[in-house]
Amino acid sequence: PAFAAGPAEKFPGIGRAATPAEVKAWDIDVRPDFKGLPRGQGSVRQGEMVWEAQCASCHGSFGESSDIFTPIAGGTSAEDMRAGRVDSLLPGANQPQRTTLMKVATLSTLWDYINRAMPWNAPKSLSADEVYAVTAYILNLGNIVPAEFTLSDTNIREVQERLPNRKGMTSAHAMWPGRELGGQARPDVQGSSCLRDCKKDVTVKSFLPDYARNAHGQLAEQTRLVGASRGADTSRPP
Amino acid sequence: PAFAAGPAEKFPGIGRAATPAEVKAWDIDVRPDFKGLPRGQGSVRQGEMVWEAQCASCHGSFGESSDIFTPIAGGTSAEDMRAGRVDSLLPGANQPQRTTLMKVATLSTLWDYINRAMPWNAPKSLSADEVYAVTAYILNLGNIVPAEFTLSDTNIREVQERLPNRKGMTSAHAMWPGRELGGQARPDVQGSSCLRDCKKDVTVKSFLPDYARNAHGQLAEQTRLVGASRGADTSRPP
Amino acid sequence: AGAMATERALALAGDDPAIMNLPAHSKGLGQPVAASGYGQPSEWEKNLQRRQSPGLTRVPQSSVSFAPLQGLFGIITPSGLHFERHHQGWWDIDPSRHRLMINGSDDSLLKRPTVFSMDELMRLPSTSRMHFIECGANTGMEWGNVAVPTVQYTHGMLSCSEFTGVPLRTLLEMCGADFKRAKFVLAEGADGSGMTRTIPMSMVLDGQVLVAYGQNGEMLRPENGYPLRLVVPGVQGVSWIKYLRRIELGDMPYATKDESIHYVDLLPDGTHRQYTSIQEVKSVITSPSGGQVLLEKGFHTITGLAWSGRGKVKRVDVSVDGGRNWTPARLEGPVLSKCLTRFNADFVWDGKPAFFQSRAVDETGQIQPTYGELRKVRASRSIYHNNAIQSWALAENGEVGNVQLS
Amino acid sequence: AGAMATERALALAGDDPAIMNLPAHSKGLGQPVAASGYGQPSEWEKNLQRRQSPGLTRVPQSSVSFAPLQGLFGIITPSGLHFERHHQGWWDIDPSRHRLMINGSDDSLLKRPTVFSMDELMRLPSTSRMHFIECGANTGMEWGNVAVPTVQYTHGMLSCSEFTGVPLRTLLEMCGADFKRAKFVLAEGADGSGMTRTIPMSMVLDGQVLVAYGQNGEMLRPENGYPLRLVVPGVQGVSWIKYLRRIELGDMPYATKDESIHYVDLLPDGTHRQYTSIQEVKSVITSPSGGQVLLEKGFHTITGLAWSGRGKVKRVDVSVDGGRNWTPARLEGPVLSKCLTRFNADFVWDGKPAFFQSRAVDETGQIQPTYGELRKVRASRSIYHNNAIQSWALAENGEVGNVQLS
Ligand code: HEC
Ligand code: HEC
Ligand SMILES: [Ca+2]
Ligand SMILES: [Ca+2]
Ligand SMILES: [Ca+2]
Ligand SMILES: [Ca+2]
Ligand SMILES: [Ca+2]
Ligand SMILES: [Ca+2]
Ligand SMILES: [Co+2]
Ligand SMILES: [Co+2]
Repeated sequence: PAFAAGPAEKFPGIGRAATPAEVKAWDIDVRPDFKGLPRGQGSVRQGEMVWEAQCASCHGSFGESSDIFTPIAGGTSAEDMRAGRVDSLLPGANQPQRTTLMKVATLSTLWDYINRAMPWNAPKSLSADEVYAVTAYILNLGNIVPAEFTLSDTNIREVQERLPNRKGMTSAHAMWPGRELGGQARPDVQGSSCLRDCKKDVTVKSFLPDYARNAHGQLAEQTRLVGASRGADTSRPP
Repeated sequence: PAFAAGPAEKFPGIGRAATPAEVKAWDIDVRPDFKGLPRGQGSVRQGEMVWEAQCASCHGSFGESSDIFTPIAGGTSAEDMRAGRVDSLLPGANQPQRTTLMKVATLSTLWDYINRAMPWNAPKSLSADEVYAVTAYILNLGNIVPAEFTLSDTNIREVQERLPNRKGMTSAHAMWPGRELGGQARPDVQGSSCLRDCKKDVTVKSFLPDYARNAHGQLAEQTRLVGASRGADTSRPP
Repeated sequence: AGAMATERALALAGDDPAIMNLPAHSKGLGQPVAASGYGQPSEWEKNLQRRQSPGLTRVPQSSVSFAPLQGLFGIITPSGLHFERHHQGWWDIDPSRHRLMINGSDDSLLKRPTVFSMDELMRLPSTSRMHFIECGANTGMEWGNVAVPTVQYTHGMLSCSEFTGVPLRTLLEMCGADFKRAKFVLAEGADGSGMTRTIPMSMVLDGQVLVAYGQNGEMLRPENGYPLRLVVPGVQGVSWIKYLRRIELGDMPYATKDESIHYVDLLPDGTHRQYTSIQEVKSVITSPSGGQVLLEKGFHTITGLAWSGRGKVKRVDVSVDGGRNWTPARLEGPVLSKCLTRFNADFVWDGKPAFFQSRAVDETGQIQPTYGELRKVRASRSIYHNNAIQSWALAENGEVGNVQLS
Repeated sequence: AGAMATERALALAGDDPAIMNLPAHSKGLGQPVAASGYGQPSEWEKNLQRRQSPGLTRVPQSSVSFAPLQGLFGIITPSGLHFERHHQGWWDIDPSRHRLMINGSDDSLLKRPTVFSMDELMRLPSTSRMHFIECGANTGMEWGNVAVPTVQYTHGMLSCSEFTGVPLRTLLEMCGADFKRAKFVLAEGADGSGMTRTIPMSMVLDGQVLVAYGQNGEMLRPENGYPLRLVVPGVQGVSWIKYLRRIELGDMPYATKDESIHYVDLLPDGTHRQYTSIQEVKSVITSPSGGQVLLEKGFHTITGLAWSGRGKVKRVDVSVDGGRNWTPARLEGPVLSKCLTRFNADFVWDGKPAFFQSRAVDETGQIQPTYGELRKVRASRSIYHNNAIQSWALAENGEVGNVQLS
């Protein structure tokens, strides 16, 4: 019945039934429960070939490049894989950058994203098998699957259970509009409505260092030529 | 005291006293009671010279041109001058265009406007005497003053009393916001709030004739390329 | 239902190539941020331009360009499409050299003649308000007969913006104005025409009149008076003096050229109404409208604009049968005073001819008149202030035309 | 008073040449109407551009350009200065080939998967509403320390427009959605990134979410998703899917890349908050602000913007002494839900150092926090949703700088 009926009679002439082929062409999303995942498979080795040919130029051979974006691999440990929480996300962990594998909690996210958006300059050009393969390669870069591993629609749920940060997400907050996610009704942060004598001391804790004065260019050229003020001449000290 | 005090202390630092010379330079308006009119004079003959040199190219030698704007002179009679009302403004008078002299009720208006805005391509370039002169010339074109007349700040009030349409204006309406002009509180036109069976017959009284279909260009190129409709192809009949 | 069946048949006839063949933009890398530091509309929108009405005026520096209302949404007019009316051409004035002078027609009316720079004006307490501006001559070509084909030319001397500026009252208070005796204000522009108009003191006193520099979040556009113009809500556009250089307080009206020889309304008895300022309650359906061709039968939205120089729009009725029956339209919020109000109504086209009309009512109870009601009082030679109900005729072939009905 | 005395002295020293020598525009003929069919800002306004923050991003097609809030008025953002955030570049899409598909994640959730053309969408009942859009990462550079000099870079991922479009609910009803079971909506873009985000069904059901084609009276700009984008009022900009091609109904959230790897907020305990959508109550003083230099002592207007993703702004307090004392500012109407609100306050500068701060309160009672209050709960590594009170320091030489206070 899904494709049989026309649009509601309330608005005659508007909209038409999507054909099954059309829905198939555009409905490419893969959900956390892997609904939408096409059949297929790809090995780490095959993935390495895709990676070197189509990804490494931007992301580096080991997913380590930060020229284009934050690194993809790094910052996770075997211990994290067991616990499902990434320790290097804790304060003071001294981890320079938050890599993709440190954050990602759902493997569907990686598969779906590579499939729809990568390579960045030629998105939607990979076959399903290539996406399996290159995803396997990335997982291997993070020591999540071994070098001889072949990722497929049949074993992907098992790999999900090895993701280092799979338990790292929470929806226990008030910033989702609606109750669909449980969450919390009360926002976690609240300001003060004090109007008089609200504090004693006022200290400047942070300000723009002098060497950064001109880091955003000549500010005199970034504001209007009339009005109460002019842009500061940042080519000279204050 | 007018130039002595500074701006109100409510907004310190904002505004400064205008100097007498500055006010003189900009306060050029002339009111219906001729306040603001500078001393001076000019004859019809002098005016003719100014007119031929600086005005006639646009308005025609006799103020008759409609290439640039509606004609300046024409459509008034000696009878109008006596009564102060222009008959050719009445319905059915068969007057092709409403000239300036048919409409103008205050001589200050003419003087002020020529002084501030004419010649169109070199406004504010005439001397006061030239403005008197060319105003006199225009009045002579309308047979309001004789050919030997010299208009000046001392006789301008008398000429005002000869303007053909000097009694032709009314403020007895509700379209001035406020009561400064007397006027009327109640608007003169009111629509109907009828919702059902408001009329019997519907006849098209006026429509765009076919020959005018393309008079505003190709309408297909004047509306958006998507939406509920397209622009009509006016290069072809409907 | 017939149209729908056709649609479905078409759909079943094959898969849509626009879906099956992924477009280039789904498979490539697009343009960078800040490709334009100041962005432009889509290339596909080029048809929507402000345009002149051929033959209406004789010289383009004293002329009008009309806003393409047929393609606009909501109530804000994009500043690039704001209608234009110049009397002696427009300028792009150096704001650092622009001054505003305030003086009295004599010393007793104003204690302190004052000069303000833009720097200073922009420091004063300001207000931001949305208002329509309509030329007094809007729809003027249609007083007698149908004359132009589209809503751009019938009603396009109409725009609406958020204006930011200083209440003129604040400035006059600073200068020590005698509000008891000074009942009129003269506003004067710095352009060649030195445009001057008499402004009602009552509207200055109640804080409505603004000395504005801001329009839709940025400075006024040059065509709209950069860097300073007067905003006189509800009053015809010619009073909104552009390139504002001077304000004078006076005890009588000034009878300037554009309130004595023009912008005066000729009545059947041969007198001219002078100082007709308020733009009365009015509305127009912008789509479907003249010069458009409906693509299909079926459901359509009738959309349009309503406004009143006297305050808020209270109701808009829509008729599709030539004025026999009327149905209230939906008003889109916010409904603001002396501001455009967008209205929408449903229409299912069965393929037969129809007429589209709208009729606005304002909060003071004024109802927009038919041409018959309007002409009964003012005949048809007024040029200005034509606020009659506009009618569009839909033909069987889908084409919509401009008509006037009995 | 000192400054004034100087001013007056200057004035008395001579007549202003800008007044005494009539400018060219007072003595000549200007440009014709329709010189530009689509007009541009004044040449004198060229300094106000959207700009990138050097070093913030690595490639300009996945980057941000910031709106120049320091120079804007009122609440409407000129579309040419609307901030940009692209993940895979922007496109100018042929609207006649653009399609919107609505489907279900399985057949039971939606009876009739449907395809709409732009022609069809624009026929449906539409609504026009003003809303702010703020990137979740706005002010993100300042979580830890002062990092950038001006309000353009601290808060410029913020804009506000009048949007016109069809309530998504209308479309879902047409397709026979099962609103009991389908609790989530996936929205997907047609660009290379195929941007996808999970949208709360509660906001769809109450009519807030729009499938929009209009922005500030014209079509969306290409950089903002021409010809179709989702409008999700109060929710961070990344959810306002541009180049919208598909809506899917589902019974669970989708954990897309930009709601799992990015736009997640790192808490002190090492967990990430996911699906943080609402932009909390926030405000900023746009002038005087960082990088500006006040020209004179004396009266100044403090002006700024306030907004809340939870509803209307109720109050804005302003402090000039570093947060010891606060005074309510004037709010400019209309105050609309999930829309920018302009506030203004008076300030007389005596030449001494001062601090400018603003604090917004929304209609749900949420109060904008200080950095101290915010960091106490969320520390400083969240990247997104920094709604702390912004402080600007005014020095004796008139220069204003970006600071964070104790
Ligand atoms: C031309 C440069 C380029 C190439 C080639 C490229 N990428 Fe990317 N990649 C990017 C950029 C830029 C981003 C960030 C996009 C954004 O801002 O959303 C990205 C993001 C990603 C991410 C998400 C990282 C995160 O933490 O958000 C993954 C995973 C990824 N790329 C994998 C791949 C794979 C697999 C390939 C090859 C099949 C590939 N990339 C090829 C530039 C590239
Ligand atoms: C280059 C063309 C040109 C020249 C030269 C010129 N004018 Fe004009 N004049 C115009 C135009 C155009 C208008 C209409 C201006 C407007 O739209 O406000 C006009 C308007 C007028 C009007 C008002 C007519 C009305 O009914 O509104 C008067 C009076 C006038 N001109 C007198 C003069 C005089 C006197 C001179 C010479 C000293 C002069 N003009 C030179 C083009 C010209
Ligand atoms: Ca259809
Ligand atoms: Ca761990
Ligand atoms: Ca000053
Ligand atoms: Ca007579
Ligand atoms: Ca005067
Ligand atoms: Ca799906
Ligand atoms: Co006009
Ligand atoms: Co973003």
